[in-house]
Amino acid sequence: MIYRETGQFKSSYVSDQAIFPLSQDRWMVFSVMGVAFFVVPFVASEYWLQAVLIPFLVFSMATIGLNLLTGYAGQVSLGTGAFMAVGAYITYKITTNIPDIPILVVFLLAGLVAAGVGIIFGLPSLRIKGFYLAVATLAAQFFITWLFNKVGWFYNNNPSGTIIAPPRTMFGIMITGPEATAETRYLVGLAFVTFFALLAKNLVRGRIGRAWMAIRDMDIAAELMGIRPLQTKLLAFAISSFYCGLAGAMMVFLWLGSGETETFALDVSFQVLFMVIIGGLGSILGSFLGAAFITILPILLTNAPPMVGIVMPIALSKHLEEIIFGCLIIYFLVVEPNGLARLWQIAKEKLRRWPFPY
Amino acid sequence: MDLLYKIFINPFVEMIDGPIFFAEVIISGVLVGAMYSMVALGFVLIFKASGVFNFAQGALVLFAALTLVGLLELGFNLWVALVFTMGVMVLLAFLVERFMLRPLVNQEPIILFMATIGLNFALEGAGQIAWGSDVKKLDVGIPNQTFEIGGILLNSFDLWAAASGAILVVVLALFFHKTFIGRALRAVADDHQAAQSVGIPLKTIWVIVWSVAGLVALVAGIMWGSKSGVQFSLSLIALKALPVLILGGFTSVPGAIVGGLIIGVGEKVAEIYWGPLVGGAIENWFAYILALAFLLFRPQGLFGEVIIERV
Amino acid sequence: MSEGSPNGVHDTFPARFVENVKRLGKEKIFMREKKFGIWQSYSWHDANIRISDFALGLAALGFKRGDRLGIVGDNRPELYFGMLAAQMLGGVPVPLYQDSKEQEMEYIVEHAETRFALVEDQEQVDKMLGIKGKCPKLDTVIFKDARGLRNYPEAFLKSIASVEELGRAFGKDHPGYLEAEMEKVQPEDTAVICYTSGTTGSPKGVVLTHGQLIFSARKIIDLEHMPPDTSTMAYLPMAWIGDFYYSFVTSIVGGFTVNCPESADTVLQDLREIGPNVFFGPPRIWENILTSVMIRMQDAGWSKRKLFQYFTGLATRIQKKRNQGKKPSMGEWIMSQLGHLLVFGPLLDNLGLSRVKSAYTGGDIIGPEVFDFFRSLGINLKQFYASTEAAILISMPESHDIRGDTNGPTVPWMDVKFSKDGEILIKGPTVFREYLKNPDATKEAFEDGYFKTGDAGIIDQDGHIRIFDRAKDVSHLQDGTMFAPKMIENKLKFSQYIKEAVAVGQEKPYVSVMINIDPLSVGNWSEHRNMAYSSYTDLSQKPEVLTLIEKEIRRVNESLAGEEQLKGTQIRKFLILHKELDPDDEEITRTRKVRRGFVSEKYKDLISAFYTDADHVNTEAKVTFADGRTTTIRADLKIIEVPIIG
Amino acid sequence: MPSWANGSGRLPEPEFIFLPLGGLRPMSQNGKTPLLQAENISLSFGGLNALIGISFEIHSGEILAIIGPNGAGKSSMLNVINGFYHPQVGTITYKGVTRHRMRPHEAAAKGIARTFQNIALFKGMSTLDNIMTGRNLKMRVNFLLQALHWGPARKEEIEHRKFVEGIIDFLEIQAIRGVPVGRLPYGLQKRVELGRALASEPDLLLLDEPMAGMNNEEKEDMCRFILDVNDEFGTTIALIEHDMGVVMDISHRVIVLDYGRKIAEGTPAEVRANQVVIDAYLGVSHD
Repeated sequence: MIYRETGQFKSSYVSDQAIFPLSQDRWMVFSVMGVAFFVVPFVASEYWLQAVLIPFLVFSMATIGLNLLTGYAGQVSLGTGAFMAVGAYITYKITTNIPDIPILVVFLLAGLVAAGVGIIFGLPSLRIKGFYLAVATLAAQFFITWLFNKVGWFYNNNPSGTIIAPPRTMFGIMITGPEATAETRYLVGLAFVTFFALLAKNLVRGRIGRAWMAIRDMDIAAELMGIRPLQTKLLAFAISSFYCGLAGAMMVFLWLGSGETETFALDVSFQVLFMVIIGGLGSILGSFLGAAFITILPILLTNAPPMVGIVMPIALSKHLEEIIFGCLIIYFLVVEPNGLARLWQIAKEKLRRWPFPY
Repeated sequence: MDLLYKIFINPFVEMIDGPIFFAEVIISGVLVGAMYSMVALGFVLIFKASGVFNFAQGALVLFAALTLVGLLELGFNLWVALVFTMGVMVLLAFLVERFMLRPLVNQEPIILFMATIGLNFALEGAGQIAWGSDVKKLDVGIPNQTFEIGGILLNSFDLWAAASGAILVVVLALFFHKTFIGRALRAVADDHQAAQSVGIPLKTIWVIVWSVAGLVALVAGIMWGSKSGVQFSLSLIALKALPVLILGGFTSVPGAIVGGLIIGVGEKVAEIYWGPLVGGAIENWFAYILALAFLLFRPQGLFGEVIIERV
Repeated sequence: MSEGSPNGVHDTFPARFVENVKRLGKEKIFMREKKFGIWQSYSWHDANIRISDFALGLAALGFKRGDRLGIVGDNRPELYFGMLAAQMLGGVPVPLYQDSKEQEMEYIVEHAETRFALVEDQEQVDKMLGIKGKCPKLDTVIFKDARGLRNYPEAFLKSIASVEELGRAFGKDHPGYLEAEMEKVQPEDTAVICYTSGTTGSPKGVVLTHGQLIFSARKIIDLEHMPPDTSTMAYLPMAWIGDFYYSFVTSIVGGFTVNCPESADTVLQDLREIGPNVFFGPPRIWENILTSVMIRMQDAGWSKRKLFQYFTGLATRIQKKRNQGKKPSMGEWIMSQLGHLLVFGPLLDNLGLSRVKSAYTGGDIIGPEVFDFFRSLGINLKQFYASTEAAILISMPESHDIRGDTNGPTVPWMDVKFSKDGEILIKGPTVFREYLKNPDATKEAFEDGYFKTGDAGIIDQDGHIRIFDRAKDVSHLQDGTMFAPKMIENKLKFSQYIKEAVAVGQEKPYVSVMINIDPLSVGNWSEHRNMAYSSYTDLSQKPEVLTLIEKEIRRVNESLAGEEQLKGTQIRKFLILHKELDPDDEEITRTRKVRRGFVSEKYKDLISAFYTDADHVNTEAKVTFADGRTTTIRADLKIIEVPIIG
Repeated sequence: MPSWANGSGRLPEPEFIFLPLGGLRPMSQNGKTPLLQAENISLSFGGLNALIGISFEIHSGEILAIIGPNGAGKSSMLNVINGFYHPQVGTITYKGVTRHRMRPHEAAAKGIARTFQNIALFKGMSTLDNIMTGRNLKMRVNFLLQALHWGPARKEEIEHRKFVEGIIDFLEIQAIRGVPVGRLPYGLQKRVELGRALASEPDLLLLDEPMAGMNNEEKEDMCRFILDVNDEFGTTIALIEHDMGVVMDISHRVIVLDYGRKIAEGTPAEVRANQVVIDAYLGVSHD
């Protein structure tokens, strides 16, 4: 109904291949971005920023990362938490040893290290597929968290064993550390996520994205067409881990302020995987939707009963939450296994065809 | 040099120096491995018959053990409680088939996998709400005495556990090969359509498989629970079973057994002889690295079939 | 005829084109074609380069003033360029239907003494090769698409590129040649020869001049206030005067942009992308759009269907009021605005018609119900009366006074009168000069200097022309009641289930009709009812389908009973034909007009059965496949009697 | 494609470029030089002999049909040629280089493309993207530039898009450009698959039952496309086909396999007249 697209014809490949070929989509995205950058920081409360929006951004980044690997390249990974840990610990290590490097550059460097680690743990993907690979990625999860726990070098041998975000400024603005305002951290995170989401979109709509999807959809045919399986998969692991590493750095330095290996436990890997599936495999938009859904759902579940006046023991409410969460996941998979992105796509398709059914 | 010595020479010297201790390590590894095998068996059963990678197997173990303990605490007789728990596991299988497998039939494996993670959450939550989340002692009367044979210390409980594991495997083997339902299950595992054309309703098969997996979980739950108490961490032994699966192959019952033993022994030996070098607690990941290294040489696992790809 | 030419430019297409090139140059687009996935544009400047090169190339190949260039293919810029190139040299384009069979092409190529042919692709080249032997004058065949032609040895086959290459060389050797040739072109020269599809006999070549066409187009652009940024869609067969006028003449006169779709399969999609602001289609096209709308809405969900039914009902009521000169009530007005927002706006957008400022239909009589439907959706649809021989307009309704059953007042430059049989006669500057090489037919076509249009009609009290039918088709029943089959057929064709209808009844006691069901629509209908069918023939004789059609016929009878002149011609009996009327079987023309004489001869056994007591009739009919093979279908057709109202 | 278009460089419109397909390869040695020689190829799986001592040649520019009853080893033969199976015995000489084994993606890089018996399209992608994937081999820009979608990356993408549009035009599938291939009817999927193979500008095109499961009209179209590909681009084609009519119509030479052995070779007419072939194949399974 909203989509009046008659007359939007493309006379160049550049405009035909644009990310948002329809002007309505373009406007919507621009307005959302406008609100996110220029309105939200001024109206959102500390609680909203700290408890909802910043974690949403952190998980969006991680979800995009895992979606590149699992949704686009078809390689299931349960090691997301570990790659995030690499990002966080390496950022800590670099910035505490060489405080002069601008903190955001450190983020990127840590992302690169995470990419390297991703390549190493992606190597088995040449020989093994599917769930064998998924389980193999658990090796990364357990080994890396163990490593950061055991080897004091990574946390500068401090007695608590935790890494704490030191105060760092860029352009005179405090970005990390206890002094950094939630608004600043939100804006930095938002800028990061926006930029890297765009890069991810560019990747998946070009040669590399097609190679990934080819491997995912029909790996034998892909190889017979000249796509090198190992290189393609390793690139997916590397880029995916880079995003996860960034997300891990953001998690400690923009959100929590401190972290330990438990912060990046297997639960985080599953959480991100949920976001990917609920959001929609193979969709960048879906990554955001999934991250939003899974970030907000527990908050709702925790806050809903008190709102209607029900007070429960914490343990009970925690277990109830687990049950509801688990059942919702199953229900959701039954209703729409292709995720929120698919739901949105269907809705959009209907709007574009309205009032016709096809 | 010193490090190399510590890695490559020292542990072996220790093994030879203390043969009895080494034997004890091996045996305790075997016994732990038997437990792993039992959990892995549940995975294999379900994967074989329905292609579902059941991440909730650990939660099934927890749920079964919690139910049993809970019933015992309510004062039921052990046997009544056992039968009742079995009933609960079968009921659960029905629910899973009706509300999860049936609507998700023909979906991608990863979707089903995700669904089992959801199931995992729900079961953990439900079990703990129903029966509480404290550590509970489970005593089903298995004797727990330490004795010595040829200088090697043994625990009767561990032997019981190993024995019940062995019995379970034998029973399952008989079930698979000698009964009609067992043959049907194997047919399904080989080819869904062919199985249906023989006239076996897939839905029934799934219920049976999940029930059997539930019962296997119950046995595993009893064993683990009796040994170290019934608590949330039971759920996590599923993670231990995963490397067993890669090693043994997802579809092989013998693979699950042998894989479990290898992992159990390897893990113990590594922890005791090499663990101290790196600060210990390597049990968490050692099994995975071992399985992974193994996979590089045999991608289909120990007992998996070689796949000839066709185009 | 050159009165009012602006800037002293001749009223010839080359002159107008060159003037546009100077005025609009690289800024404005002359032709746009969807090709390789995007819309590729030719500005007037770009087009001029290609056209000039091609014209010079033709000259190099010996194309002389007065020569004719046959043009066959889908709507492609290159083919339109070819038309202009020929005209620049004082030659005449002769467009042919691209789906014509070899014999049909042979006749026209031979008759028009075509020396050059510009064709689209291998398919057309093959036809040209097939007739080459029989048409000795045919000298050179130029193709657009080289695909599959690499191994064709014939020296007279040339690619457009090679002709352009020749042209560039020729242009270097003969500077000023093209300009000189263009100077010689006069408004009185022939601009095009359009072969009328001929509802009877062999096609006749209508000779139209530059001056006539440009005069008419300029008038109509003024009259209709078409802005210079008008963009149109070239999707009709190039051989039809309608496309020539809509895509070529008005574009060059008005400086409009013409858009060519990517392929026949993508026309609808391309239409939506472009969103033309002027759209023209013969009644057949509007009927097709209506059918597709109805089919799709039938498949829509319950709520959408109800919404659609409610708002179309409302819109039709309002349209009826408007037709009677009344205004809708405030409530109706508000609801109709809502309807446009919720249903009609998006619906038109999906059809690609939401930007249409004015839409036209002509070339045949449109069913008033079809017409009203589109008007009520909010499309400014106008029905005009036109004729190839009149180049082309005879009457055009004014914006404030549009009705579905009339064609508006006569255009100012045309003088209209009626023969004693009620046939419309016209005289005016745009009436054609002659049928090519056919003095007998030409002579026969005129009476006292007036052209006999062959249409029967009246001018009503408001001065609007109203057409009943082809004059020769208007006749009387046994009891003397006037019988205009077309009126009845158009009412029938409003039904989405009826694709084609042939009404008979001349000198008979009552009217009977033979129906072609719409296979898509009825097929869809029967699928909804889980009815299996094997073929068109099978489907057409299902009792359920017969009942469905009977209902439609009762509705038509009701409508006929409501009109004084027509109520005596209600339908008494009908049958559903076992095969679709097909241009390959010569039952309808390629513009899909029923060839009444041929049909009544071919199906005379069926027609006579109508006037017996029989309730069924055995028949057989010849069917021609697209590849020329034929077969015979036998069928037992049921004859259904329908009650008459009043 | 339309070769005349290449010469008309006078149009200034940057987007209006006709595709470079039809950079025609020399055809003079049609049917003479071997593009590929298979010598004494034997392949077995476990105990099963799929191919036994097969030798044959594929000549530059020809259309070669491989026929035989089900299980005769036809698909295995194609799989050996493009490196998916590695024969236990025998060598393959392609473009003058003799090899025993190579990886499939190497074969693709050297100009061997193929289609599959059971369509192997990338189901999650549109027609356009599927065919674009066929261009991946020719794309060079690194992933950093691609991520930024900048300069060379964008240019490269568009350049290849143009090429692919040429193929879409050639195969007359404009109307389904944006449709996910999973939704297409079978015949069109086969056509898209051919397009994907053509996108890599192969020197040798292997078609595994290109017309299986098609109706007559679709078969006619497919035949025309195969002939046109061979004719326009000089692409050498080896195809497996069951429809004898089609084989006889479009192939220059025919090889007959039966139980993993080559039992005959020759022109369609020769093969048709061959008694061994009639006994083994034509008489048994065909009409």
